[in-house]
Amino acid sequence: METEKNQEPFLNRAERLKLSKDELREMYKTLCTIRQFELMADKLYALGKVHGTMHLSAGQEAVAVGIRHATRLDDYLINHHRGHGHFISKNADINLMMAEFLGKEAGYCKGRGGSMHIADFSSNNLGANGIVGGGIPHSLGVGLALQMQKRDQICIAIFGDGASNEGVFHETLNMAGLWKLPILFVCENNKYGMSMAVERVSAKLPIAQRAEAYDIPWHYIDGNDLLTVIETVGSAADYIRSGNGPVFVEAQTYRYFGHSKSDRNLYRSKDEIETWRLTKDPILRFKNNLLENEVFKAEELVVCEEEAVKIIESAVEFAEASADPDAATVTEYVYA
Amino acid sequence: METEKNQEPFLNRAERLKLSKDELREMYKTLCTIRQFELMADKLYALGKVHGTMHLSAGQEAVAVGIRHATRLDDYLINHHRGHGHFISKNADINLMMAEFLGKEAGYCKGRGGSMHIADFSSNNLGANGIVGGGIPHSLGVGLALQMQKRDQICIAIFGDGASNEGVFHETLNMAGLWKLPILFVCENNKYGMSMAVERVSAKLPIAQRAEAYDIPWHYIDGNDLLTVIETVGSAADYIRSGNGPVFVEAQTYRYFGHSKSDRNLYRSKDEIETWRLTKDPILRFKNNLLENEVFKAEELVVCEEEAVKIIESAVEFAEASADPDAATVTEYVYA
Amino acid sequence: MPEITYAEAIRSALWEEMKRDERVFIIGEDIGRYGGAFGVTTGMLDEFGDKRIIETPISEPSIIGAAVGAALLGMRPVAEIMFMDFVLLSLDQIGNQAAKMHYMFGGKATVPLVVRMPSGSGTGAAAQHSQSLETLLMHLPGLKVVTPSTPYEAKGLLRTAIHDLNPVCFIEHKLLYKTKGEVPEGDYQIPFGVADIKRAGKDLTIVANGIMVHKALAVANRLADEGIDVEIIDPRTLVPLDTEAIINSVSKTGKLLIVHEACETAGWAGEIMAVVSSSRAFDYLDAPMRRLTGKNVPIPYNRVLERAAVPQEEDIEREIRAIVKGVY
Amino acid sequence: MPEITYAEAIRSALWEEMKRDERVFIIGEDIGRYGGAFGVTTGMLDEFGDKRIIETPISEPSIIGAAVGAALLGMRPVAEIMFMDFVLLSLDQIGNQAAKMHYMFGGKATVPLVVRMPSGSGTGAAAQHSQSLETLLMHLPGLKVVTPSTPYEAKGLLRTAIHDLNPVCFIEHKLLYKTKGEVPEGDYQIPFGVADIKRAGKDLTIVANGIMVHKALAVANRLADEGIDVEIIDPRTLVPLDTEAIINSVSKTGKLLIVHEACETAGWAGEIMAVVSSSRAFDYLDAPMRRLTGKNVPIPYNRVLERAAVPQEEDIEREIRAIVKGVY
Ligand SMILES: Cc1ncc(C[n+]2csc(CCOP(=O)(O)OP(=O)(O)O)c2C)c(N)n1
Ligand SMILES: Cc1ncc(C[n+]2csc(CCOP(=O)(O)OP(=O)(O)O)c2C)c(N)n1
Ligand SMILES: [Mg+2]
Ligand SMILES: [Mg+2]
Repeated sequence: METEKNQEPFLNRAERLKLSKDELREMYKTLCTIRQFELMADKLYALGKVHGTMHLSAGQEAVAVGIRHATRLDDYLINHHRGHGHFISKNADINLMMAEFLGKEAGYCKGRGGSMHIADFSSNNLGANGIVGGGIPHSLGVGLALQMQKRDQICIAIFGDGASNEGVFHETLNMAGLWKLPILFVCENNKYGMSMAVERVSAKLPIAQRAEAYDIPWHYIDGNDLLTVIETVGSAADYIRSGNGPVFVEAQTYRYFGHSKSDRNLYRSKDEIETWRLTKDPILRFKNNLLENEVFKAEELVVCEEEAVKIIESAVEFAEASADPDAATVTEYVYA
Repeated sequence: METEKNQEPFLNRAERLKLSKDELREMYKTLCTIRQFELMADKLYALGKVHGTMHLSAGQEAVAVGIRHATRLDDYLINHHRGHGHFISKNADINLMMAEFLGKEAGYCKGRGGSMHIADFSSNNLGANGIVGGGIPHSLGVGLALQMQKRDQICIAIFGDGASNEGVFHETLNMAGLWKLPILFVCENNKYGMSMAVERVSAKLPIAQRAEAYDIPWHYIDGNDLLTVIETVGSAADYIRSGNGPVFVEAQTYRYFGHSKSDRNLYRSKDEIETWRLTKDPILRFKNNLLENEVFKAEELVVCEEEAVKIIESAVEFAEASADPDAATVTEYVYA
Repeated sequence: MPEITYAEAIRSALWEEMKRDERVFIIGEDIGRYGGAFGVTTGMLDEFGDKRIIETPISEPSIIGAAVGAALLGMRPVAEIMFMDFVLLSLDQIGNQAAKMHYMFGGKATVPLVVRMPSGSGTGAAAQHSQSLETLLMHLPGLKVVTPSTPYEAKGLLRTAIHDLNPVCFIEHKLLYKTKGEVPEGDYQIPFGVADIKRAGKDLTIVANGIMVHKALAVANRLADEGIDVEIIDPRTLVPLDTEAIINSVSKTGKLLIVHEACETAGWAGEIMAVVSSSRAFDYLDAPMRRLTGKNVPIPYNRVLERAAVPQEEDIEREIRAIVKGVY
Repeated sequence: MPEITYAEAIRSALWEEMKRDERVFIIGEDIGRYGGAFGVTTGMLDEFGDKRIIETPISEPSIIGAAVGAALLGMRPVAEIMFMDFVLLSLDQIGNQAAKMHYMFGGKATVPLVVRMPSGSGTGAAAQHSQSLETLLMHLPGLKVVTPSTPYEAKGLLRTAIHDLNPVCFIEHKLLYKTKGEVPEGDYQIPFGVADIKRAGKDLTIVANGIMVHKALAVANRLADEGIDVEIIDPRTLVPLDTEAIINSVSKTGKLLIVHEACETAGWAGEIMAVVSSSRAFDYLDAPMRRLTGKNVPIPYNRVLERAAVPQEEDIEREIRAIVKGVY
């Protein structure tokens, strides 16, 4: 992994990446907000308030926050099923997210989509996808459109390690490499596709090396180290935006919760989960960096944490107070 | 390309590959038979005797003959739409092939399949496929079955350069590499997929380098040099048969006829075609090798050529004398 | 007879067939330690090992492609597509390859292949994890299409499917997995193309499949008290279809309602109507043939909408009353 | 009005729309110098350049995926699938993505996408290059399905398709490409959901699409001499379907024959019957509704078999006579 070599002191790095104190604080708060969203989602599910499935990203927050920070807010985002973090990072309205999660009319998709299909087209967030890999080829069209429309946004296509084994992955990388499209491919490797460890489904690792076959530059990075994500993605985004074609980033991370609601975690050990939680947690690591380097005092971070909790709590209040869609509207929105 | 380096004298090489005079003669005859089949197919088509499409392999004969010679007759073959040469090499009954080509009940598929679907299950020839890339994943099942049945055959999966851009190519290579299946992948690169030059559809060349992403050894060879094909495929087959997993061979070759019946050849120059015909023809090259090295006298080769012509002529006779299927049988064979 | 769940019935068919015939193997995603998304293959990895419980990368087209290749070599693959919705990814391999090979190769190839897939809504899994797409598969000649409604049928039909020499699409409704029913011990198969009369009646024929059989039954039993006597036909296999059973029933009742969860437009209810129309039963019809189906919508996430998207008992009841009264 | 071919009509719709709106572009295989497998896009590369005539690798799923992405960004992609059979490779992108996005995202996404695809048998291209799969697409809510039968319709409907904000499957019968017909100069569109009465008649209603419209017309014109007066309805768009036109016609003639090349089982003839059944037309039926369709077989290569696999004029004639006489 590229970052394991990176021993540069945190502060130097933050400075080199031109991260202001406000930005660092903001990022910490976003990390916490995502984590709180996922914890709350799990809790609501346990309380029987969620009808449907969900895929939680607790443990993977630094990838989302890092990408968001290293790209532009008006860049296009294509997401996969485990997308809460990326949406929150991209400034989604958390009330509307939570309302969607609870299937309410006030939600982003008017309760039609749920956790797996949250989208916010008004902010260039093209939505999550329930078909593993299903969104990957959409990036081609976004890239082509951006080229045809002569705009300087890029398209960020997020998908999991498991998705990289679908055929469209290959087809898309080939066309993206061939046509030098402005796409940042981010493979969020959380070690498992449902129950299948990456080693059990990939002929060769890291996944990112597959990009080589299409002449696409690639990086395999520690996705739990926020600054590494920012640095790699930032320079990749510059490279892409300058018209050089796609870049592939594989971010190594880990998911804490089960794959979805039905997961009994039989395919991994408690130990493994605990080790990641305790020694590699992306939020803890960032927090420690901030504290050890005296960027913030502990109390300042506590404020962020409390704000995150409040945001989520009030989102739940909003969502719970919202109405279910009217059954009579079930046939609306089939056609535009 | 690997062979361009190979300047070893023909005779040394033939000896090293343990090719007897009889074998060399046989191979020459097979090359000629394939060529004659394709010329006849074209002629029959021009005469209006063919209802349907066809994909001729004239120019690509050495790939088929080389593979066949370097593998076992009971190895499994999965073919693509341009398969006449491989079938003939694999000892198919040319009468039955021709009858199938003319849609007769006596044909290999009782006239139901035609050129694009010739198959001969009795000789482990699993048939051609009209879906580009459609047969590639079948190799996985053949490989798995061979492993489960503890047999030592291998599966030879043939496909074109264009097919390597379908999603199943990626999926299959990944699983084949992962599970170390006994599959020889042969990409018959004839420079075009229909009208699209390989450079216009592939992010990076040669195509064979894609195998690297799956830890599959690969070779990019001169597919118009028979001995090169035999040598590369022979050692690949040994490697595979010994349980080491798949190998990928890309054989560079060229097709003389249009892609199919509707092709006006607008995407390539007459010059290009002529250059290949005159300077790189696989049959001519082999013939010259045989003559220059005095393996055979010219008359001996003429005998082969005449035999080939006769085989094809009598196949046409057979096919033309055969009956069309009875319209009343149209609903047979839908279910086994 | 012991009562077991639909999921257990499927597992026991798989288990026994794998014990019986070493050519049978299972291939799919997360079918090992995870036991499949719905737990159907729980425990099978331990019993049969990873050479026969083959867990794949997420590559639906090639999972089926691999199964096709193995079938051509005489194996008896049972492939699992985790949700029926993903069959759209594999439809080239199912429809252009598996289904057509026997014909295209003049009867010389056989593709004994079972593809299991869970269908249906009701779990809040939304538009891409809730479809009932059996009609698509019915329309591709060469495929057989099975939609068991009970544990008994699930086991008996799956065994038949594994013994069949053709590609069989075996569609399991996900809300049925936990339902229980009696299943005989030991060897039995249920032939394809034989409908089951789930309830005999004389006033109206309902043809329903999968979960709709149960909904229709519940309604019919309630309406019996009012003297409305509904006959319920469960075709069990949609291809081959037991047309005689349907024709006989409609000839008797003179009224036909088809109930399926699949979307209405070009759904298989129309196929039943076409069968009846071109049969002697048409002359016995004393009311228009009707269908009650899933609405023409992607399945929505919200529970209220999701319920509204597919037929519920109250809808069936309303339809039956309307037909019997002749007021729509 | 000038006479042009069906292929030319399609090209001229594409050409004019690309001139009119720079958001329109074409994406597909071999559509440039080759002009597409059937020559439809001949000359367009020279006119519009390779930024708008985008030739792709052989990657059907991602061709549609790319079109979906571009549509989401406000472009107006027209994707070409070289043979309709290959749509089975793209069906996840068409059915699970394009078709469902508007709904799944609560009305906030639009996917204005046209997928052109040649269908049908008759060219000896065998099982994997000859299918008529419109029924599959009809069954996936969110898609519109168009099957033009003449150059006039091809052009007018394709323009409408490109203006539509939804994914539209535009199905061209390959035997029609060279047929000629009058096409007005200048701008015109044909609205979706409006059937065309290709022949007015009072004795029997035929609903047919694509090439079957022509076969039915030829037969109807012959039978007119014998005093059998057939009405021929060409729905033109199967989704949305002009149910009123069909219901009106059947209410008048009392007899219905549906003719399609698509396979029989679960083919869309059943949909027409269901529509008629649940309409006032049912009461006017004085004969059973009938269908004449492609047989349930993969299309065979041999010419004799290929002809036997799909309805021919003599079959249509026989069916009409049978229905009129009431002897089947
Ligand atoms: C086409 C398809 N196949 C299978 C599934 C079921 N499924 C949902 S998520 C998932 C695992 C995906 O793994 P990965 O891409 O690594 O993403 P992660 O869940 O780990 O974030 C699977 C198999 C699906 N939704 N779509
Ligand atoms: C899935 C699919 N897409 C497109 C086609 C149409 N088609 C037939 S052959 C061909 C070119 C294939 O190129 P390649 O794989 O290089 O084989 P070649 O024809 O050159 O031997 C195309 C596009 C097809 N038959 N199947
Ligand atoms: Mg993962
Ligand atoms: Mg080629």
